[in-house]
Amino acid sequence: ACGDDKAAVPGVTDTEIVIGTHTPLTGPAAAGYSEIAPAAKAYFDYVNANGGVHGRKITYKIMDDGYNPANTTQVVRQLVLQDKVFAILNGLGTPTHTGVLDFLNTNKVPDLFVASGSLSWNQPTKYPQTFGFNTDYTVEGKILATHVKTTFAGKKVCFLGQDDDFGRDSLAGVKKVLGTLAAEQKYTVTNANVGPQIGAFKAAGCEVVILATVPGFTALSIGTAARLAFRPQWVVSNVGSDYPTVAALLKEAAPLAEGMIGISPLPAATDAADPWTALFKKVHDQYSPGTPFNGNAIYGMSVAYLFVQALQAAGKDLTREGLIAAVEKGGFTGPGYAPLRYSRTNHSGYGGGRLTRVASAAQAFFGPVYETDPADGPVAEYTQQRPAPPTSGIPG
Amino acid sequence: MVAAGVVAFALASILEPFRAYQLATVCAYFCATAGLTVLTGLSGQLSLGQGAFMAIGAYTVALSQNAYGDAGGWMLAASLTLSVVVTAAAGVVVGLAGARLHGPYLAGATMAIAVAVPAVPVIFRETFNGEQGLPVYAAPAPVDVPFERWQAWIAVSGALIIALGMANLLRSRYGRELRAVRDDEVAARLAGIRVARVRVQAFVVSAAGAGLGGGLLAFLAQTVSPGAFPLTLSLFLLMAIVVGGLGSLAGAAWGALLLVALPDLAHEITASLTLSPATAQRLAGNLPLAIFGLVLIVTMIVAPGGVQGALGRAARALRRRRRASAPPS
Amino acid sequence: MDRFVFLTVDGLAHGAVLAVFALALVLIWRAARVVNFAQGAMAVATAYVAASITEATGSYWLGFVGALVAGLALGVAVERGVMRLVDHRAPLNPVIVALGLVLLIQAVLGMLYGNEYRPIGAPLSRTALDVWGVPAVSRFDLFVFGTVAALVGLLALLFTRTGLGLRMRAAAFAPEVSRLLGVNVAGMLTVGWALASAAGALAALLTVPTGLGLHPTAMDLVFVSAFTGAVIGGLDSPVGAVIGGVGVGLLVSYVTGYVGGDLASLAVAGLLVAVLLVRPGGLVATASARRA
Amino acid sequence: MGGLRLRGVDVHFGGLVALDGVDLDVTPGQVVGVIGPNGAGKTTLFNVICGIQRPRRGELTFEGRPLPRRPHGLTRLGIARTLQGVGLFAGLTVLENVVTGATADARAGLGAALLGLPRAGRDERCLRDAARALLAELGVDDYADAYPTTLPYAVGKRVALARALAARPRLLLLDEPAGGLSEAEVDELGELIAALPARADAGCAVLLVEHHMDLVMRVCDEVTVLDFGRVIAAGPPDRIADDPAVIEAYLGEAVTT
Amino acid sequence: MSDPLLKVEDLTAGYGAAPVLRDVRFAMSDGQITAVLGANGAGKTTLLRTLSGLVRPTGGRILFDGEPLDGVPPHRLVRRGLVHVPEGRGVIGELTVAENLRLGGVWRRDRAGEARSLAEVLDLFPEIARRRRHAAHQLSGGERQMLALGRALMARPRLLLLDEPSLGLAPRITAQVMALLRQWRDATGLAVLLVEQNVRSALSVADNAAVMSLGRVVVTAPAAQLRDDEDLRHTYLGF
Ligand SMILES: Nc1ncnc2c1ncn2[C@@H]1O[C@H](COP(=O)(O)OP(=O)(O)OP(=O)(O)O)[C@@H](O)[C@H]1O
Ligand SMILES: Nc1ncnc2c1ncn2[C@@H]1O[C@H](COP(=O)(O)OP(=O)(O)OP(=O)(O)O)[C@@H](O)[C@H]1O
Ligand SMILES: [Mg+2]
Ligand SMILES: [Mg+2]
Repeated sequence: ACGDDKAAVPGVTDTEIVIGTHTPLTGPAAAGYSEIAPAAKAYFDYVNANGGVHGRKITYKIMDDGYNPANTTQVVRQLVLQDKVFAILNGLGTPTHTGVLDFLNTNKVPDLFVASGSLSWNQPTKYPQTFGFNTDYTVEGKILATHVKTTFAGKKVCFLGQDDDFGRDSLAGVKKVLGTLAAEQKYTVTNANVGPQIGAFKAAGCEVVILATVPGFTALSIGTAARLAFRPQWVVSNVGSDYPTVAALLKEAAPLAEGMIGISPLPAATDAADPWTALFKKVHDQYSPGTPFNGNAIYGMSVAYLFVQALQAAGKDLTREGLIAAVEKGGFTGPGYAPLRYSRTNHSGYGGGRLTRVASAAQAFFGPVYETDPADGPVAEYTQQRPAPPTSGIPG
Repeated sequence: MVAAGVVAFALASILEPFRAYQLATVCAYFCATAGLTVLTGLSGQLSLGQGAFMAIGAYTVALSQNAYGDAGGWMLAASLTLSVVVTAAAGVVVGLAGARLHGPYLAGATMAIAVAVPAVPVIFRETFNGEQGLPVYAAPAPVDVPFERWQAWIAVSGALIIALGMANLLRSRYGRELRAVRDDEVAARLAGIRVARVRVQAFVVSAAGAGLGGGLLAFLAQTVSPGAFPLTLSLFLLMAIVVGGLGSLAGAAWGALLLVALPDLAHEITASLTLSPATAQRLAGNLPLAIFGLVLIVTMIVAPGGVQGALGRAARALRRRRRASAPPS
Repeated sequence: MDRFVFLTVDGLAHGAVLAVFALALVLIWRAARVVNFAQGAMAVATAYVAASITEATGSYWLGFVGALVAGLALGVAVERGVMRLVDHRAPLNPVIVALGLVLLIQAVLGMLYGNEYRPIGAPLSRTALDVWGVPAVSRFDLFVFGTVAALVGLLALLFTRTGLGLRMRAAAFAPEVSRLLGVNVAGMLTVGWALASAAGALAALLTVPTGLGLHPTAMDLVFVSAFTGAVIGGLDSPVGAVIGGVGVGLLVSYVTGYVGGDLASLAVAGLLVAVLLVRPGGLVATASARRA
Repeated sequence: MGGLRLRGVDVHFGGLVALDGVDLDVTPGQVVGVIGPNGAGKTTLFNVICGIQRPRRGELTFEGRPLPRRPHGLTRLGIARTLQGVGLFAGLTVLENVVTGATADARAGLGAALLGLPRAGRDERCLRDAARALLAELGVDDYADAYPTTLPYAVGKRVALARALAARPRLLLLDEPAGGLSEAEVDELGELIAALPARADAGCAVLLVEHHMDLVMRVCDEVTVLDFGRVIAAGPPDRIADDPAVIEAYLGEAVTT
Repeated sequence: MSDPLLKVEDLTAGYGAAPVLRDVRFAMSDGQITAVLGANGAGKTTLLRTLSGLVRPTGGRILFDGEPLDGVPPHRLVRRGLVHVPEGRGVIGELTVAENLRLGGVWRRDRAGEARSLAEVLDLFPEIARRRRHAAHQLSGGERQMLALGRALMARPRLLLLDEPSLGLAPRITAQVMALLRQWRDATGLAVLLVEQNVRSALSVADNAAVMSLGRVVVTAPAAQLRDDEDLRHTYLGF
């Protein structure tokens, strides 16, 4: 009977674990994001080459959904019903993944480490199979705002956010700390002109501008402001604060991003001295040569690393329930500065991050790691140190 | 058509769940392409806004199901009917505005609508929950089958109703009047046809089809969000009816089938290639799109009448050959 | 008041770019009676050519010229290699082929250059100069305005004063009769596509620096707005294209500035429908045809 | 008061006066011809009657009732018209073309059509039978299932006539029905038109615009001559043919019929 | 005797499988007006369309000025002086009257000659001259016919192919057009191939006539003979 049970677990055999993801490989949203899943796949290839997890190789099926929720519902059903994947890992995007939450949970498919900072993933009673990964946008907002409050006390603070849950959650976090702002603006991704918004900031005399933007709009905002001879202090949420990406978009105007403050829970791709970055770079160069090594690659590999940790923790007799239980047991540490908060009652991912600042064309972390909750809890320093990566590069 | 219906039901009953789900999706798209066939294929009004009507249908079903879905199993039918009614009403409005427009002007107007409609849920966030969209409540299947099979049955039924209605319509005087208006507006007027009314009616019928299609999609995906109804959806529906074969229901069916099967096939082809990681990353996603685009172009060049036109031609050729080889009677 | 001036100038600058693209659509409409849905994708392809040349040579203007030449060449290639093979008696077939081209071109660009945004420089400073004390118009904006004016002038000259323009229009309206009048219809179509494609390339060169950067889909939204503008103005009229394009630019700027960006697309749709309700052939419509 | 009655009809296109105070009567049972040089306003006159062109001024009645302001009301009022040229629907078969002419008679609504109710089917069959009979009457029933583009020109013209007659009009407007027909065919057409007022249970008056003088002379009871939008002569055909003003403006010296 | 201007040898052509023209044979020389007569559907229009290159012949030869016209596209034929005014006038409604006229000589290199032609045409058709600035679709049926003729004359043709020019023209104008053709012929040596249903007026102006039936030229004769010989007329023209 025991053998039968094992055979009944979808996507799992003695030698293989099949998992899948949905992500935009095409269309405007593919910029940057399309690199994440292949990076994770490269890490799995590395693990597979070193014997896999409990003797099982990981097969990672990447499905393009073009960031269209209708496609997401199709490809995820294909993965679950047709390809019989064991779990969905790191499905990307809030509107896209929201559409498959119910489906995955009614079918009891583990839905791990969703690639978005929405608060929706943390609903353990309603969606027991779903776990987040990113620091949620509200937490980020609170941390950034706290920094602004202490460092730029008395200055006029303004906010530009994307016109969706990203911008809204972030703004909520900011306002929890700062109260009313001098100006609030939003943009839609379908209109690549932020002139009116930035013009309003200038008119309002803003001195600090907090951005909840994707990288393209970070660069656009900074560029537009410069055109209007408007030079505020930029403070940018994680999604849009990767300096290499923003600098590449600004090109000659990259110096405009000097002094930009950002936040991240994960090490930087440019930080060659970081042992985790070094590990991931090694894996990347071997298994994904010719593709860029950047923040997205680090992100993808961190997700993959965490997934391997979870598999290890779930033990040799791998079941979906076992995996969920292992994740809920928590206690994972890895490349991230901030704590992962998985528990029975908390399915959110990273609980904080570390601030970055651009100086002399390089982005560097500064100050302590902060953590907080999306509610009214205080923003506190998180003092626990990251472990060094295992020498094998594989958790175990 | 009865045969097609029987085959569809049989398929829905024997296919594996995912294939059944795909069949259901084809049926949902068919409702929209059949409607568009009436509007663009028969009355000659080029609409780039069919996706917007699908969105309206889908949101109607979502709101109705979430509010009253647990009242009973019959509620689904009521919600779907409501989606038809609501989109038909929207069709009246758009039709009245578009009745005097021709060619690219109508295309432009409907395109603007297709772009604007998905913005509505974002503006009225309280009701529609912004771009995250709404879940769609669906009561469990009343019989013990995989839920996808149940969904397929419902979708096939919906498609059959649309197919029957449209076939009746095409055979009726409305079908004739639509074509007359398309061919020569002045002559149609002089023959006593109320051209404006006929054009509005075409919009209504077409919108109703799209509404049911959208409603079914909402029921299938169990979620609705504005991102699922982009302008490209409307463009794809237009491609479907032309590549399927403009002006016939069979063409609409082929088109709906292609919309689901072609991306799947293109993906399979790409997945079957073994590539270096760097090339794989470049081709991933892009290659299926390229294949899709190429298929469209080539089909239009070698089969200007679309799939249905090519099949008709092949059938005629076959019959001629058979007749030629048969002994004279 | 400052705000109004600022939004007006901002809207004008963006509207002018839309106008250039709308002009390209008008050009192809007048020359071939098709709305070229592939115009955006074709224009992006030429912009990639410009970026590659500029990267290789370091000269912006070489890339600029290269893109225009590539635009001409791509127009010829698309007309000769694809559109000519399409049965134009079914008016939707060219539309579908154009949509197929969009997918194909974007996919190929994605394969060649990746799906990342790449910045593309502007030839002139985009830093705003003061207008009535409000920093608004940049040198680049002035360059765009100048280009629009020149393009409108050239198109008007082409279509109203030259034999070539007359032959192009005749070939588009009545190919068979035109052949009987000594017009090389196939040649006219090629010329029309080439010119329109080059105008599209120009539009891309002016648009991309103001947006998120170069991306296979970078012109999709520009296409939608420019097509809307061209329809508002009347597809047959270069002047209409400018009015429509600038009108859309202004409206989006005002709505975004005063109400909120989320309402912009609704406002544009509203404007379009309102205009067409009153003038079904656009603002600058030609007299409606006698039909009996 | 029966028939068509126009009084003082004016039509202007910008500065161009297309019709200028035109009076015209068509009494039931009559064939009335309208002739005049090219651009005299004959087709415009038809357009005014049909509601395609709004007159600037003028009184227009049919059987005592004002003419409709929109063309689609025309057949209901009992007036049908053929277009200059052929003007058939290219995407409809000959039979369907003719059935379309009887649109005003169709009763079944959109709902009935969608549901395929018997009512709609009966309606259709009835109309088709009538159309077939008409085609037979005009001697072109062999072409019932053909598409218009494949028809010989003369057949096309007959089909167009059949489509107009399908509305069972009491007044038929014919715009250059003989254009492009050979002499023999014109003769046949003449017989057909002359017989229209006396058609069994569907007789109708005819208003005929034609440049074919033989035909006009043969079939018309009355002829009105337009020049530059004005009526320059009206009366029985033989008197018109001798009118010096008509010869000067229209017939020319070269033609002697 | 010099080469004939147009020589047609065993010409076969059609639209699909079945040929519409079968072994058509005839010739005409400069300054000649030849009427082509025949019942509806006899193939007259198809003959003109084949001569002007719109329809590809499937057999036989066409010699214009001694040179074969194999596969020469229509727009080049115009430059050689072979101008076809199609059935149904072919006026481009979306263009103005003036533009339509200009289009007739748009390929010409001599601007002065073009201007002269224009003046002549406007002189000939005052109805058209009055309406130069209007869109051509506003014209009445007959006005369009005049415009089409005038436009053809702008090309300084040597051989004019006219398909039913009298269609829709008032009798006086028809007579005028026929007289005009003679006048132009006399002045410029223009040759005309005239397809007509209006047999009487065609025969009144033509030098020769060819009668077509079922895709063949069944008889060619001097126009006067057809006009006067009752038997001949009865056999081939049915009156
Ligand atoms: N819609 C219009 N716009 C401008 N002018 C017009 C319009 N309709 C007709 N006209 C002009 O009005 C005059 C009368 O035209 P109409 O078509 O009635 O002439 P007609 O008598 O039918 O001539 P024909 O015998 O040549 O057909 C013409 O000069 C024509 O150009
Ligand atoms: N485009 C076409 N495709 C197929 N058949 C055609 C086409 N045009 C003409 N035909 C056929 O060719 C034959 C000859 O037609 P054509 O037009 O040459 O005759 P015609 O002598 O000019 O007649 P009419 O006096 O009516 O103008 C007819 O039987 C006609 O049906
Ligand atoms: Mg007329
Ligand atoms: Mg003919």
